[in-house]
Amino acid sequence: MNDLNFPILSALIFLPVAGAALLLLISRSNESLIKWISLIVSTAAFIISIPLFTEFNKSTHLMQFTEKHSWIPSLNINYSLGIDGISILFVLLSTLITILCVLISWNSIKAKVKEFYISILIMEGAMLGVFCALDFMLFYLFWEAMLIPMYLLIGVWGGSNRIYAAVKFFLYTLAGSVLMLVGIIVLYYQSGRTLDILELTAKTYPYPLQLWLFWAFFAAFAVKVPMFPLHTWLPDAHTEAPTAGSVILAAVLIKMGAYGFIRFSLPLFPEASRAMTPVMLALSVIAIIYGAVICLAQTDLKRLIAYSSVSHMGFVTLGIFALNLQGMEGGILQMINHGIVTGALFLSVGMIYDRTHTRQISDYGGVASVMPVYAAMFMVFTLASIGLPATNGFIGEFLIILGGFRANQWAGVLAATGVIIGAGYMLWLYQRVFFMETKPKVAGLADINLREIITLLPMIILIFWIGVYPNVFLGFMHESVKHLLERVNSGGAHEASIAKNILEIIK
Amino acid sequence: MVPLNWYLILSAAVFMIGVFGFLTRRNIIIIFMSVELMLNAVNISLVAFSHYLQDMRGQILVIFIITVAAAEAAIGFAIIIALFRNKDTVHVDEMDEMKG
Amino acid sequence: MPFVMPDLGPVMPEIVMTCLALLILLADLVIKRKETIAFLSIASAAIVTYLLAGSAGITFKGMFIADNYSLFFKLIFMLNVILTVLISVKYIAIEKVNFGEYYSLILFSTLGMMLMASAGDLIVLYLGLELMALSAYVLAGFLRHDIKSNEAAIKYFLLGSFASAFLLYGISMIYGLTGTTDIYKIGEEVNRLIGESKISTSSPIHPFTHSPLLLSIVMFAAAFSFKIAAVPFHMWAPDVYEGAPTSVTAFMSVGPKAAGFAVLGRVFLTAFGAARIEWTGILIPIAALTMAVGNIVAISQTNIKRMLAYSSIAHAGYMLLGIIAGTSEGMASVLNYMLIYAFMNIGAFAVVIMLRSEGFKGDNISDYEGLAKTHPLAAALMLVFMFSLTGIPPTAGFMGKFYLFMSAVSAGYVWLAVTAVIFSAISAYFYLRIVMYMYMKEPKAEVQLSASPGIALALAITVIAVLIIGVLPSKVISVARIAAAGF
Amino acid sequence: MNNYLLIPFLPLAAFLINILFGRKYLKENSHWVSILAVAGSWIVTVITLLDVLSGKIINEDLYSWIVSGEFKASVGFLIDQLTVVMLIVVTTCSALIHIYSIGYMRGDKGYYRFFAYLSLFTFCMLMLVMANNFLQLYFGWEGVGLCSYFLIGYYFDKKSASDAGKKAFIVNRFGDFGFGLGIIMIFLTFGTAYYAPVFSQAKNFAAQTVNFLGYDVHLMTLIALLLFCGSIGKSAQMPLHVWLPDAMEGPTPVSALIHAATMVTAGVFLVARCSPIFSLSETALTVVALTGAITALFAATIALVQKDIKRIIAYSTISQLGYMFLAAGVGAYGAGVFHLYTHSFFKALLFLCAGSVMHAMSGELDIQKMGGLKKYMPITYWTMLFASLSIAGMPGFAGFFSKDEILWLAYSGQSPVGKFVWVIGALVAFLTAFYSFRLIFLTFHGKFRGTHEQEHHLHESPKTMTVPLILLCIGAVASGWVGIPHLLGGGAHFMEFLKPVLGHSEANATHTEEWMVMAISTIAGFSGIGLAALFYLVKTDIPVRLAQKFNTVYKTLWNKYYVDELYSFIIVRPAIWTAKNILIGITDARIIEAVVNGVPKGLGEFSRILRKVQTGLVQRYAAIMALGLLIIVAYMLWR
Repeated sequence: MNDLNFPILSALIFLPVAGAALLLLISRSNESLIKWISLIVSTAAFIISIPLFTEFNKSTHLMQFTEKHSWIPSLNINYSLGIDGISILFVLLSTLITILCVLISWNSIKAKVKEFYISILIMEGAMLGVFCALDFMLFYLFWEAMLIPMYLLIGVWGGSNRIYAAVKFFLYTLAGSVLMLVGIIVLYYQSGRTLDILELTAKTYPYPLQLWLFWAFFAAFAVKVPMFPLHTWLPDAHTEAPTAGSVILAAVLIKMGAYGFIRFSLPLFPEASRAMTPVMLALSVIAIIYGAVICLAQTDLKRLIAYSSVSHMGFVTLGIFALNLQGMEGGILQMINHGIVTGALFLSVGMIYDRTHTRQISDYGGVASVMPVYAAMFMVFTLASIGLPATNGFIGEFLIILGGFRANQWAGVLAATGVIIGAGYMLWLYQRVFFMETKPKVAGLADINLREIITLLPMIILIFWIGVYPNVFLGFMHESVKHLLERVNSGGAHEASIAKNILEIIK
Repeated sequence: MVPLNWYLILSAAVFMIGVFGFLTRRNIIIIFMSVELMLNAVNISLVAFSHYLQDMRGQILVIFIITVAAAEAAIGFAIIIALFRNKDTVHVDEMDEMKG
Repeated sequence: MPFVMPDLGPVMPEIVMTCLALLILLADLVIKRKETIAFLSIASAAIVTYLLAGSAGITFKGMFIADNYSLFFKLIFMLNVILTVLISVKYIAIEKVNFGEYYSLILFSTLGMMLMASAGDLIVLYLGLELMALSAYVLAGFLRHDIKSNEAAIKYFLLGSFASAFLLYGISMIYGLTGTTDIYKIGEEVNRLIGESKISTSSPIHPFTHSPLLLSIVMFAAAFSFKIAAVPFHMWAPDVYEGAPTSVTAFMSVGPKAAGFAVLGRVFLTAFGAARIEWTGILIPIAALTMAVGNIVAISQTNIKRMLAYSSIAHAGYMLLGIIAGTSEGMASVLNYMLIYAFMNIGAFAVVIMLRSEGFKGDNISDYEGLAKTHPLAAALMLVFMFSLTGIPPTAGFMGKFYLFMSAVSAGYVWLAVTAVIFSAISAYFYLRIVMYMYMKEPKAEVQLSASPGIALALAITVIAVLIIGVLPSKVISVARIAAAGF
Repeated sequence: MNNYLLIPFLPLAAFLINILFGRKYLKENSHWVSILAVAGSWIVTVITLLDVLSGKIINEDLYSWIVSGEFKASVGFLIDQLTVVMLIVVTTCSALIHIYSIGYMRGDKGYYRFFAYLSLFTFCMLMLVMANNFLQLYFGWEGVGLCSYFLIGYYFDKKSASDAGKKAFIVNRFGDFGFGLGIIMIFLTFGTAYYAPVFSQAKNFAAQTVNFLGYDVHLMTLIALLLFCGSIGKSAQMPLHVWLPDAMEGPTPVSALIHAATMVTAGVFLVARCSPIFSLSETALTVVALTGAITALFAATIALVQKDIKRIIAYSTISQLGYMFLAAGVGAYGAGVFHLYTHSFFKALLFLCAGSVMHAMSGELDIQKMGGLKKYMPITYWTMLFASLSIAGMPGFAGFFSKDEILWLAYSGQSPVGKFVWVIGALVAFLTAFYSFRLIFLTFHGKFRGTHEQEHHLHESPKTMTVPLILLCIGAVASGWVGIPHLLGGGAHFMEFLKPVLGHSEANATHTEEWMVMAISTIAGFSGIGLAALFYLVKTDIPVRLAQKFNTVYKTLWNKYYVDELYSFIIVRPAIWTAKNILIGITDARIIEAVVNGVPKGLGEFSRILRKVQTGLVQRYAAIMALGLLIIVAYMLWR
């Protein structure tokens, strides 16, 4: 079903890749042309993605804007794209974030400019591919392909400890994903040689197999999220990456893990998911509290935000594995929220880092006196991060806690404590950076310029838009989430219910 | 008639002597001779099989083996000479330029 | 018995190859420009490739089989020749061994490989193998004045002969057991022998009643493992790869390995097809060990040729998965991977060769520091090859591995596939280190690249192939499936 | 046209205009925007009051806010008697304090920011009181908390101010934690978060128990107590009262508006609003009553010895809030709201007077350095005196009626702890009178104890400040007259007005007793004032001697019972310690990272060991090959 008569998703995925190819041909000395092309390409991709938002049919759970072409016919692997209410928001988020990443890097990336923008654009293509793919092979292709540009982004343009962080990021995530690869292959044979996600998710698999595969997929997704014991790559990667890298990581990349749980783990292995819910809830709650408490002792700005991501993503996985409507919708919305808010926080930190070249919180103080506009914007992000009502963070966290509480009271209650600690570390951070006496390193800094304001403005608009009128966004997901939950909560019992119906008819 | 097994045992024994020689001698030329010994052990068994099976293939193979062994010797000595020119030794245990 | 002229059609490429190789040897006496010789050898390969197309058939009473399977391998060999010659032209000049024999030796070695791929009889197999090996020994020691090259040649030579002796011992055993050297007839015999003694197909045969068969299987496994550099018969590979001229290393890392897999597939799946349970019992531990040793030891290497040697050992381990699967699907995945491996590995060696310039060895990993700054294009190419060797999409290496693991899983070897993916994740550690040196470190010394049109062409071919197969593998996979359809 | 929408959205518009254009364009004129907006709100409020008086109750949704499955929350408005009382309090105080701020804040570099925040606060507070569902209530609740955070930390370059703001927010979060769970429990119980269905159905669940975290608890008690957690935080009751005294770091108009008149009373409003739920749980009511009573006493005792003028008033606020909860806890919601209403006037007035004093004293806060200010600032003196008389419960003043109502209903009501809290209430009335007049006497009477320079500067505040003082003073004196009890010949109109929402608590005692209760509280007030006069006007050495004699008591009171220190010791420091030493130091670094870094490290180490096998010796290689072969053969033979 594609009402647009135009392969919009393919265009979306390959436009940035084509842009990257175009950049290859441009002389590396012509930096401003490279930047402008990247900006134009990323903006064009965003514009192309707007019809998705406007033309999307909210009344169905079916995949929309689908495209299907034979890819590897001998293995029955297809080039198949489509989005539903779960993925559409991520597509839009990715296209938006990329523009901001191009903008934020305008002056701060000085070396290997060409390679940088090529990496960013390829990254965008791969991210969009992950969210649009309807064939497991295609999904995996994009999923892994993302590692290359990200590895380079961290390792080439990152901070002082960048190499360690880059290698750690790469190996951690690769080690997780390769197990999923075997899982995918096993699934391929179990399902009678297909990798079409829709077909795969319509079949039932024996429970022991579900369990094995659940954990194989867990390895890939949990590392990406990252869930509790697998989170240690994240602080290093986020901290060392250049601003654009941190933003992409925080805003989109780590969402893919949670997206994977929703798109694959739950519908493919409904029984295993249900059985593993206690474990997943426990890990989520640990992540929430653990990440939040650890933030209290951070001395590095980016590291603190990175650990806060662990906590916030704990909310997301909690919502997902609450396995009820509020939790799931809250989880999905919170992924978007976290993308916006943490992305914005990293963007903001990048802006001040460009001025002071320090990430140590103790070097800051009194920034609000010298940079009032910046301080105000950062305050909005801080508030969204701690989930103040009327910001997007509240909607997500409230629905998640509601859903989590329904699923398991302890999970809901403990998760709610994360909100308290969250306010603690974020406000403390804000105080140390923006309030109190102006520190020498900060004195005389220029307030953010128009380019930077434009970079942050979309985030502020989104924060309040989602916060005040979230139904626009929640509306996208109702049908898809409902359908998914039917699958998860009835999976396995499905045959039984059919048999029961037949019996009733006979009677 | 000598039973087949005797040939085979002889063949195996000669082969093992060849292997043992290969593993223990220092001089490359002697090591190479050990290889020849191993090849000849195979030849013995091939000829024995050929005779036992009343089939020509075994003997054909033996001829080929002998031929190839000759070629191998030519190339082997060429390499040994090249090495000797550079290193002034034919002792195999002195060749550990590359390891690890 | 009247002499019947055998059908020479199927064997025509090999005959032409022989003639051309000899011709080039002669031409070397009159032509002084070695580039011309190089061009001639590429032309020969092209001619042979052209002839390959119409050469299907079985001749010499089944001793020579030109089927799709051998055809696929021969295409890999031709590709190997062309790419090797392209990257050699400037390199052997720099190494001051610019002799015409170099090219004819490559062609002779390739001829041996072709014979191996087409061998329908163990005698042909042995002859092909020796022809390939003897030429390769010489090539490995081609840098006559370089002690490392001498050492490489002597090690390769001694261990190669040692392994050949085992092969021969195995041949003699199976000959004695079955009374034939024809691979397909051996297969029938073995099937009959095992069928007589076996209750069910899945239970292993009794070891003592079939000791000659088992012994020959073991011997074959050892000899072929030597050729493909599988643990524990891999010990020669690192030293020889390091010592041999880099172009020859590139050649050896693909050609003999491919030929080894060609005969391994043919012999094990045909001749010992009935004894699958027996030889999988040998090959599974070998495969696991090969992946382990190759990937783990590669981590601590400082010489890039040596690292690539261990990497090539590891790749042999992955490819064994396809053989172990024992299905035509498995064979197809091996063929597919072999082709992909040829592209990515020679591509990597092409970059390595470029770093070798007058008075600069350029084979230490630390020489790659900051390459992205001084030579961004070369670094980018190396990046593609490294990611492909790691198996990261969208490069061909990923598709190859994916297909391999798929075949292993389909044959039920899930745990082997899991082992393989874990080791392939570990392999990222050392491949990425090259990328890291190139992109994330500052250049220490000015590195001169010795680029030439030949290398440029070779790199273009390999990188395009790696990327195209990475994105659109469909064609290659279906061709590989056709080639492996006989198993 | 829904006029009432203007009430909250005018201040919101003012906020947006000020925050966007204030810094560059409006600057010193920022107050006009805010004042016009709040004045507009006040006018609409008065119109709405008339509507409500004529019986028109509004309850409608503006739009649906969050919809997820069966969960639905809207932005919607409920305007009934309770709301309108709160509206009057909020808009009136807000308007007067806005005007006062023109003079008080003049010349401050963040002038626009201050008014922007005040407007935002007014908006949030109005959204809070006008909500028709719990989620919007929560929105307003958090919103006012945020504004409180902004305004407490208004002088953000001062560490103490930013500390105080942060503390206020975080301590409130602890309360909101319970409040949020309460809302979730309400939704899970009733399937909706709207007031109307929840309150009408609450009775159906009166006897239900529910499993909460493994314990079977009475459902209504659980919900009521969870909601009350929020009240405790917002209204600074024990044990979450610690933020309010520190909140005095904010500018004084803020203390008056947020931390006296409006925001802190939101907790009382919540309990009153949820009275249908609270009434179903005797346990919850008892907890509310005791919390209120204990807090009232506790804060009053601390206020006895403090020296900081604003802190004394802050503790007095906590104490008075305790009074309101005491009232709610004995079921006298109406009395509680009545006290809320009168308190907002006299307490705002007290703060504004304190601000006026500080203005004159160039920011001095220590009442021991004041004295004799009466002659310099007569308006401030007289208004503050009236406010103090009101808070001390002197007959005729507003405070008298509301306080008396509370004590009477506590004494006569059904509550099992009624008599007990009545005794405390009476005691607190005495203490209140004492510390209020201690403040008056030390500040305005006697000789000036400050520096010479300060004395030179002493002056009465400008008109923009004194006019609101006078207006508030009228409220402080007369606002109680709408609720004169029947006993004194009044009509108790206030309680009658709120009856439809809050119900009515029956007094089951005689008129004699009512007279007696009234007499006792009046006597308590008088004696408090008398004692203060004795201590601080006549025999000024007594307080010092007492402090020396009961040093421990004095120290404990002076240090506010060491609650701050206790929290720092049991919550803040352990959390940071755990983060540093256990989470970062052990779990992350020694366990997870040890594995993560250990695996590659181990592999590298293993790699170096394995390399040694590759000796470079051909015969070793051959031996390994042969050995491998042997092992394979052995394996084949004996597998």
